[in-house]
Amino acid sequence: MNKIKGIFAVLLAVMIITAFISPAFLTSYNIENLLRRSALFGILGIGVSFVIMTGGIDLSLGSLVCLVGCLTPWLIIDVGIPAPWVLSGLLLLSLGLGLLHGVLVTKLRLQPFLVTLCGLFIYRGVTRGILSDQTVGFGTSGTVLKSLGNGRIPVTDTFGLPIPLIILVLVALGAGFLLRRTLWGRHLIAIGSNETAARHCGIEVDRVKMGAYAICALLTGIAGLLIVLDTGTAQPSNFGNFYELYAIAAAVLGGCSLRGGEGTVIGVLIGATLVQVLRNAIVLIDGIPEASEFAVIGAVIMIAVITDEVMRRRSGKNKLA
Amino acid sequence: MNKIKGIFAVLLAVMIITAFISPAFLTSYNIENLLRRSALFGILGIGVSFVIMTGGIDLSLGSLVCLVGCLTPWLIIDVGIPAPWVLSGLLLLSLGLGLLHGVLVTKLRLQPFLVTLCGLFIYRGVTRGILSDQTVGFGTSGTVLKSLGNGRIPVTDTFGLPIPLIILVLVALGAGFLLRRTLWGRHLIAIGSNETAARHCGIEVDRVKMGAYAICALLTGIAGLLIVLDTGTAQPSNFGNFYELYAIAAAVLGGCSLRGGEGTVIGVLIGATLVQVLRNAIVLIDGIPEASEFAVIGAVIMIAVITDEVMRRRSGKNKLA
Amino acid sequence: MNLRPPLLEVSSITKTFGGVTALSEVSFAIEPGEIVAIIGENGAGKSTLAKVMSGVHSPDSGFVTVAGSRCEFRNSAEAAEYGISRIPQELELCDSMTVEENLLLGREPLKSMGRLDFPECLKMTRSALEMVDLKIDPHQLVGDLGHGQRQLIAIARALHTSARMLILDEPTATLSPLETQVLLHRLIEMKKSGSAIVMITHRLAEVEEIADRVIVLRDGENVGSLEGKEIQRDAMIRCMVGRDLSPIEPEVSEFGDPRLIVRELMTQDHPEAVSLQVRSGERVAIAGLVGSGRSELLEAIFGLRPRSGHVSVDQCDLSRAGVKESVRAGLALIPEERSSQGLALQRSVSENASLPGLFREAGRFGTLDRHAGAAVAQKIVKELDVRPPRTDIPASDLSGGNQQKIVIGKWLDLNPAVVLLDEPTRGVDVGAREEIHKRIRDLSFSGKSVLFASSEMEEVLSLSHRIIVLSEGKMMGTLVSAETTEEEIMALATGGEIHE
Amino acid sequence: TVKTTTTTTSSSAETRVAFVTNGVADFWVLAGKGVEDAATDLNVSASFHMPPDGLADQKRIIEDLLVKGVSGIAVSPIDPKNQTPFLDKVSARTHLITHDSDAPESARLCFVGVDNYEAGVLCGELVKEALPSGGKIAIFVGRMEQDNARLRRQGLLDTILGQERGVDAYEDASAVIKGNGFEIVGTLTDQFDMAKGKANVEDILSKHSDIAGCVGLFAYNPPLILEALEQSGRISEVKVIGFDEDERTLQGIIDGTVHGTVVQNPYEYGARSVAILKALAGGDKGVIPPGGIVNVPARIIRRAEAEAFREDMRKKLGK
Ligand SMILES: Nc1ncnc2c1ncn2[C@@H]1O[C@H](COP(=O)(O)OP(=O)(O)OP(=O)(O)O)[C@@H](O)[C@H]1O
Ligand SMILES: Nc1ncnc2c1ncn2[C@@H]1O[C@H](COP(=O)(O)OP(=O)(O)OP(=O)(O)O)[C@@H](O)[C@H]1O
Ligand SMILES: [Mg+2]
Ligand SMILES: [Mg+2]
Repeated sequence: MNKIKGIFAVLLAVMIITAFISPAFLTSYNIENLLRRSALFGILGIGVSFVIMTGGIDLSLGSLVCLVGCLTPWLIIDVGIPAPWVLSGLLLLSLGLGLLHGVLVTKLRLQPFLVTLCGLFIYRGVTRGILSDQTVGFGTSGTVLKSLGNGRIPVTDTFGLPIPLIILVLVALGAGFLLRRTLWGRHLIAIGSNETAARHCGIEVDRVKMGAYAICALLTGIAGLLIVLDTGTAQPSNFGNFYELYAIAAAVLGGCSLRGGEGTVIGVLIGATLVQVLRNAIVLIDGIPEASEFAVIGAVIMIAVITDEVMRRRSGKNKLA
Repeated sequence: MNKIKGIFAVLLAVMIITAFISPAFLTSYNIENLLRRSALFGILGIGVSFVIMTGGIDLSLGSLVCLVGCLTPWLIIDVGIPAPWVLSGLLLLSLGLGLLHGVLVTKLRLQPFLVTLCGLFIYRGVTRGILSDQTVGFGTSGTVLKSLGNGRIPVTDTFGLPIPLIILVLVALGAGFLLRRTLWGRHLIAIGSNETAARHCGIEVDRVKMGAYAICALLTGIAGLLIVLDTGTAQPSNFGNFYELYAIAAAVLGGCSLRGGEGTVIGVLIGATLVQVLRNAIVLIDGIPEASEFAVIGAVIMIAVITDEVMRRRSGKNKLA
Repeated sequence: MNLRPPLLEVSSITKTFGGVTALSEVSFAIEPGEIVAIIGENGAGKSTLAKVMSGVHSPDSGFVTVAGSRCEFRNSAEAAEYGISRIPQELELCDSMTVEENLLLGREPLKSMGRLDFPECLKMTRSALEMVDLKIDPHQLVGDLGHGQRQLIAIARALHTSARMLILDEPTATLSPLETQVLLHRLIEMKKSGSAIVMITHRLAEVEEIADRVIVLRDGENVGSLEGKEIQRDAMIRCMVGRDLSPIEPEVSEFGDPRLIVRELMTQDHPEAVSLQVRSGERVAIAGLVGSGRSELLEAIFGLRPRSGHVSVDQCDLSRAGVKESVRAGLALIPEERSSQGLALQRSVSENASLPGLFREAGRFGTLDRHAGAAVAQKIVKELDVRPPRTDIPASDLSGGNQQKIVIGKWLDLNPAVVLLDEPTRGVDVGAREEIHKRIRDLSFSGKSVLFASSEMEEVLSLSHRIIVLSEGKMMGTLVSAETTEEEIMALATGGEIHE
Repeated sequence: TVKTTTTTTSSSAETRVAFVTNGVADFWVLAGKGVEDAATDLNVSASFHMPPDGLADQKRIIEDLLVKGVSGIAVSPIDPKNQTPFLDKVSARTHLITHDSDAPESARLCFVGVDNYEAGVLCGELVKEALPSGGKIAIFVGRMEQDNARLRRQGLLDTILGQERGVDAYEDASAVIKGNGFEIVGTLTDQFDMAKGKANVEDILSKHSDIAGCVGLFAYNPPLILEALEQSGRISEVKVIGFDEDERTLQGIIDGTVHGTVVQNPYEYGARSVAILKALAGGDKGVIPPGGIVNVPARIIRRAEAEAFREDMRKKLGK
């Protein structure tokens, strides 16, 4: 918990400042949008944090979002396979690819960075190849299905809970439970902390790691689905570009160390929200040139990280060696 | 050396196959092009491998290429500052930014991934902000200067050595010397191998690390310059996008472990060349759909990595724990 | 007495970590040509004192004086400039680098412009290796060496710096008598040439052999010092523990059926087949020199290394099993290197202690209680007298010996049928050592089988019924403990070399 | 310097309109200039947005604009067919018009711009003019899935191959297409990576020693083609035909190294969109022509028109 105070403080600060400058920020429509976007990236962040906690990394995430996101409308609309088959098929495919990453990392002992970098290239390349670089989308059909991505459960006249948020809550609760309250989760953290020691304790390191990669890919697949159901259309060459960086940034902002063994689900959610609130604020506040959007995001993340570090040092729990 | 046999074998295989299928591959014009491109990415790869060897990472590299690449023509053509000033100024700026990364990583003890991720956002954002997203270029002027990027030293009638290749050779020799023949290089590797041990042996860990980040940024700046002198134009929103991944891929293919403490310059060069030869081969060989380019690159890298691992296991020097 | 100030003097040093006082008002001085041993129970503050003297920690109060001038070291590099060099308790080596690079790290010979002088490097490496009698290729990677050889490299590095002041923190914990003798011999030579040496150890025999003076720490305080004739085992123990140790009760040994059976076991590095059995109630020791393959054998039995041959525990065939199956079949291995193999140092004591046994608390679908493992950890900490008795602090905050107790405790708590131990009392103080020995005996009394590797001859002889001697991975013979001597074991252990 | 990104020329705070592009490009910078000038002239507050990361980004920005409260939005849909439901939602909340690329099925009020297919046809005419006896040509483009790329290419292909496949056709980008004396040896994409874009040209030059023409469909492609050709010394052998008004392209036309270019009129897109949106906000539906298309034609720039065109453009950009 201590680890994410700084980020949380910065998130609050950004929200208060934006609300102060732009009255539109706190309208229910905007909050709904923000919740939906944060939910989508939150799912990605939680996924990748499983892998990061084992001391690995998953760079293939953006391309997997592309693969799932582009194939969904293509298979349903252009090829004409019934939606339930497509959805379950693609989620299974994601799971399978995640397992494959896991096998390559554990059995062949390849570096996770390399394995998933190849994934980054391959999944995007395959998607572009299959679709010959054409844009795909739902056109005007598939509204029932699409409500998974952009639907809402009305709460008041103007405000409704976006369905992705509900999915995120389920995912987050599941992830939290898995990490803190199961043998598997404890083993995962043990592996990230000291893999050799974990192996000496009879933990099936390879199995647990494969599980982490599989969960990451599955959640990525789910997020890819929801994102394309939300946007309604996808372009193979840039759908999901850089999402791995946003997801990893969310995870790391939320207290995951890339050396493994650390991280909390709630932290990842705060990290994901911070990035989305920032992007929203940049559009809402007049006078921030949009071209500098990235600069603002980068600078605020930097500030958040430094605040965090300073707070932690203050609290004196910081050690030297 | 043992570490890169597999990659080298795959590089040779790809070259032989391409030469066999496409007679254009071995024409002097094509070889010249390949050498020039490999040189540019080789410089980036060598740069980032310094940081990787300390156990860090630099994600800001593509954005720094963008910053330097876009500001060069802008300052020279649009603002009208004399070229020597611009070049030296921008290289100094790169060096400074590298030092800044180093300071944040060592003195504030922030995670390198986060620091340079912020760099990735900030440098691109700043470039886009300064140039208001407009393309910049040399137009038809600056030919003398541009020969640094696309010039050649004629050797035979049809073949000439590209100037970037000569710069690369100098950089590679310098890097090799620094890493293998000097105190500083040994200390760098020791830090990547076991930072605590290095610290307790009296090595000035912070200084050496800062040096590594500075060298990385400086070489990135040089590469950025050469690339824009070669292409002649640059667009802030996508110049250098993903170059960090290509550079890191080259370094890791070339035997750098992301845990630090390992790596050779020659390996990085082979890694960088492999990626460029592949991209060339995809265009030259008929029947590979261009849309699948990434898929082919990813797959060949994967094959290379696996070959490497298998070769190493065969040689029996592989450990379990 | 002359008026020259002592070489190094620490004056009323106090050092606390959070709430724990590691050192309180410790003072002592050391002269050139003197060997001072620092002894004390686990957690007494010995390593902390060594770290303060060498600039790793700065004291809360008090100061260090070198040759009369007061120093405030900010890091170990600054201490090194004053000629102070330390061998840490936990090895600090660069695994991806070669022996040569490790030996010279931080003091590489240079030509102009920061260039390395390679011929000189090689020369220095050779002479450093010679100091510890280690025959090894200077270009071998350190990560490929066994633990004992790595320890020797750390020692060689420190010895070769020809420091004015050498601090050794438990250098001999994993060395067999032969290597220990070489080391002690070197230390005496250095002393003669005017260096000051501080040696921290739990092996009191060594202290008797070389120390000119003994400083005893208890709970961070300097509780006494012994000199000359006073340096005797019993006196030291009394001073350290504050009481005499109770004598070991005599035992009746009756062995049952074999519980651990190993036949024709072969591994990658040592393709010599090993066969052995350990019966119910029996304790078997594995003895050998550094690098003789003891750890490798234990790891192979446990399923950590690829192997061929047959292993079974209580008729349960484990020949193809991995670690998990071994653990479930009742096998446990207490590893040699606690910082890398035994513990996740940044995790809490509780998480570490409960890890191997956590599966017992899991529900049907692997679910755990919020407090899962906490009770186990509490029990281990209490039973083994871990100090401080807290389970919420990171394992890295414990002293070396207390960490070792956690490693042992977490396995014994599983109540395994066959226990494999690799250097079980490494870095553990005499009191705790007796406690651990007692537990190992109790295990065998209750019908368990024990197989342990140790470099300490005393332990090998007193704790085992039988001794298997290894040399270069080959079984040289089996001795009955009651009828053999240290000399006989060493003769077998070096057998390979003598006949060469 | 020109401030093109979020141009807020505020005076009467009532009317706020927004202009959203389909990506980041110079082309749009000119449009932004038009937006800015029109906003000043008409006394409205207009903001200008270039979403850098494609579809999802465009959607996000439009949503945020709705939150902010604008009385009208002009957007260039990236994927008109599939974005139709979304555009319908937007037009339910504000006055929505499209520019540059149309979404005719949607509830948008009107479209400002030229058909990219028509522009492709013009480009095809330039190619036929430059290479009357046909030959091998290669096409270079940033991305193929953008509608403007597809339409331009299709218009070009239909014209030079003498076929009539029309606006809905899509011909495989990796295939070699022959006909009418021409051979299209490939359509190479670079994903906006300049180095890759130049490498593409170089690789085509090594592969085909007899290449007769290079066509660059996106603004930055002709300069990269020129760069590679000059370096290889084959600048005089290969005809270059371009799109848009990059400085280097115009200079090439003047120097004779580029045969000609097809320019649209982004400045007008911006200016007219703002004018229409203002009128709509004031309740004046009369600005919408019957058929709903406000035509801003593309035109061909050859050597004769190049100088004058460049002057005009510089003036608009305030250079
Ligand atoms: N980094 C640290 N943070 C917190 N507490 C520490 C730290 N290092 C040591 N301690 C505490 O200080 C006390 C002294 O530890 P020290 O390592 O000096 O003991 P030691 O005498 O070397 O014991 P051993 O024989 O077990 O090695 C112990 O109680 C230990 O828990
Ligand atoms: N991970 C490893 N990779 C390669 N070789 C190893 C490895 N571990 C040990 N060895 C080699 O195996 C031999 C036996 O080492 P082992 O650690 O089993 O010896 P040991 O008898 O336990 O001695 P000590 O622990 O004191 O070094 C040594 O020669 C060592 O070099
Ligand atoms: Mg100690
Ligand atoms: Mg051993």
